[in-house]
Amino acid sequence: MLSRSHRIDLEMFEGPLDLLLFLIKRDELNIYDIPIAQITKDFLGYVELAKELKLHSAGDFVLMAATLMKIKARMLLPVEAEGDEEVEDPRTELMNMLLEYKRYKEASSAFAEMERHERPHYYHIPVAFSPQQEDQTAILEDVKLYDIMLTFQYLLKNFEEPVTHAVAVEEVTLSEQIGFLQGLLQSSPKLSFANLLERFESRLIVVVTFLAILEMLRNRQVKVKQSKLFDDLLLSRGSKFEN
Amino acid sequence: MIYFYPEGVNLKIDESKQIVEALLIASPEPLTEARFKAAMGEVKTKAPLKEIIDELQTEYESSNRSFFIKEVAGGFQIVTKAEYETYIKGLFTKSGKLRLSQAALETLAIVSYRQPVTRNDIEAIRGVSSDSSLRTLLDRKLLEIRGRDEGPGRALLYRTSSEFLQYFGLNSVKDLPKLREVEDILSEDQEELL
Amino acid sequence: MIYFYPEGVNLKIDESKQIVEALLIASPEPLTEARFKAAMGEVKTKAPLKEIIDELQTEYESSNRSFFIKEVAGGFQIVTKAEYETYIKGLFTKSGKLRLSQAALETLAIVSYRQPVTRNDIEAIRGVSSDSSLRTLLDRKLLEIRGRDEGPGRALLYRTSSEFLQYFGLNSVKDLPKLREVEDILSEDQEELL
Repeated sequence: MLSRSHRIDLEMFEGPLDLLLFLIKRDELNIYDIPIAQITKDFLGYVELAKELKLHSAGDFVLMAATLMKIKARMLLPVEAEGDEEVEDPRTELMNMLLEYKRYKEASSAFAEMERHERPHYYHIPVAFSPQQEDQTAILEDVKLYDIMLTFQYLLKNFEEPVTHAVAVEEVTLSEQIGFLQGLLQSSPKLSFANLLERFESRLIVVVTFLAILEMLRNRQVKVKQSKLFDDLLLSRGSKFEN
Repeated sequence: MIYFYPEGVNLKIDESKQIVEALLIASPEPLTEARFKAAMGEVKTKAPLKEIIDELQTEYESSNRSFFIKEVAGGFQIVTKAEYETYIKGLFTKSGKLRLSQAALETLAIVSYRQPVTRNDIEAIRGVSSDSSLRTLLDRKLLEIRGRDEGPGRALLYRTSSEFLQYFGLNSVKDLPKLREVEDILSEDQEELL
Repeated sequence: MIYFYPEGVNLKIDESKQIVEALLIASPEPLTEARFKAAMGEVKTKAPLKEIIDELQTEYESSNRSFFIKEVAGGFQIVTKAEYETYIKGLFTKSGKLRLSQAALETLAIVSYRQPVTRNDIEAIRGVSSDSSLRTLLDRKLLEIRGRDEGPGRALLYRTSSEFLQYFGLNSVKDLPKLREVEDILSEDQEELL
């Protein structure tokens, strides 16, 4: 488990990429050659924390954890060298994401610097800049499409029947996914996590499945085994597995 | 002209004069004496506010500035001299920038999302008469009248103009942000994945 | 210093200088050269706008005004000098000049270099949901919605506004600090490792 100081850290990170960049820097890792197993292990600890802290971005951390697991699993597969074709390192995409994010993170500190520089200056805004106001109500400075949206939304809320909110269709729930995993474990005693993830197209299902596993781990419905470096997660029935 | 003050006093007056000026320039509303005092906090002015203002006033006059400090009911504010009004009006009428009252904005929002609509439709949602906002929006060419309602009254139908689309960089009315998208951005407690 | 101009010319320059100053004082946003011209209409300036502005600038400096003319967002606007911040702050409530969060700054950085972008583009780079920073930035008018993506989803497109330029004191997006190339970051990383 992670210490208290880690807790404080986590809220400072802007998301999973930010956290990964931190881990890479802290452990002086080579971004060209990220030791996926090691970083995944560290990362998972933070994911647990993100959930505990009910961080807004917990879902994004879970998704990244799933991505790391996928990379890890793919690195295990024997490389089938077909002719002269270069086989891409499964980590390349992650590396590119990290570098791309880093560019903008760096730029954002330049923005913070510009902000700091401009803060003390106040623009002159004339007290009554419009010669004759058309009526007594305030004149909006500069109308944007966003203002029109906001206004319409406001009007609907106030002058009409309450709008029925279009709730996003729930594709799958946590308990459904727990049931699904239980079903799979009934029929086969061992499940590969990487294979499991390959089945799912939707980001939401991946996330929910991952959470289901964590939930089942906590209730000891599953056991998760990992034989050290570069290993896939293997799920099997836990001591409290319900038939 | 050069005045000889005991050094300390001179500095103080000068400093507070500049602060008073900065406050006047930065404030979007007239400043009362109380608000000057509150903002200046520690700075003790050696002269009463009115004197400082007068001094600024004299400087503006002698250096031929086109603005002065006006005392209004609520306090002091910087305003332009009357002779420049014609140009300033030109700034607002010829600017191409959109400036609408809340009433006009509401009317525009309803027409954008519900077009074509009649005046009655608009007033039913807003709950108040919308004649003058409709007129403003027609004047500014943001709205146009297109045909009549099928209903018994054969009321005029309003819709947004092509200038409206152009101003907001839209290809067609269909490109307006959908209400669902608005809710996405606006929902405070976004649906958590957990 | 006194310059000797033929009388007519001198008057003309002086007059247009005063008009330019009045327009600056009356405008709630940066004034572009085009807007100056439109507002001034018939008045022919004998000197280019930039020269007139420079002349005003010199006058403000020599008479120790607490403001100056800033070239920003493609235009000119009057701003207070930095040293009066402490006092001016007192005029505004806390919400007046809230600093942007790291999340908002990252989102802004992505939009400003990549614009126009969709919300998905932003989230793909940040790796984290960016709803609430988008909302903050729209509320503060630093971003605006501009049309829709051509792609199948027809997602809303975001871009930076002229308030964005003002906020960061930029004249145009071209003045943004250059985004570092991935290769530079990589080679620096490798050096650090050695």
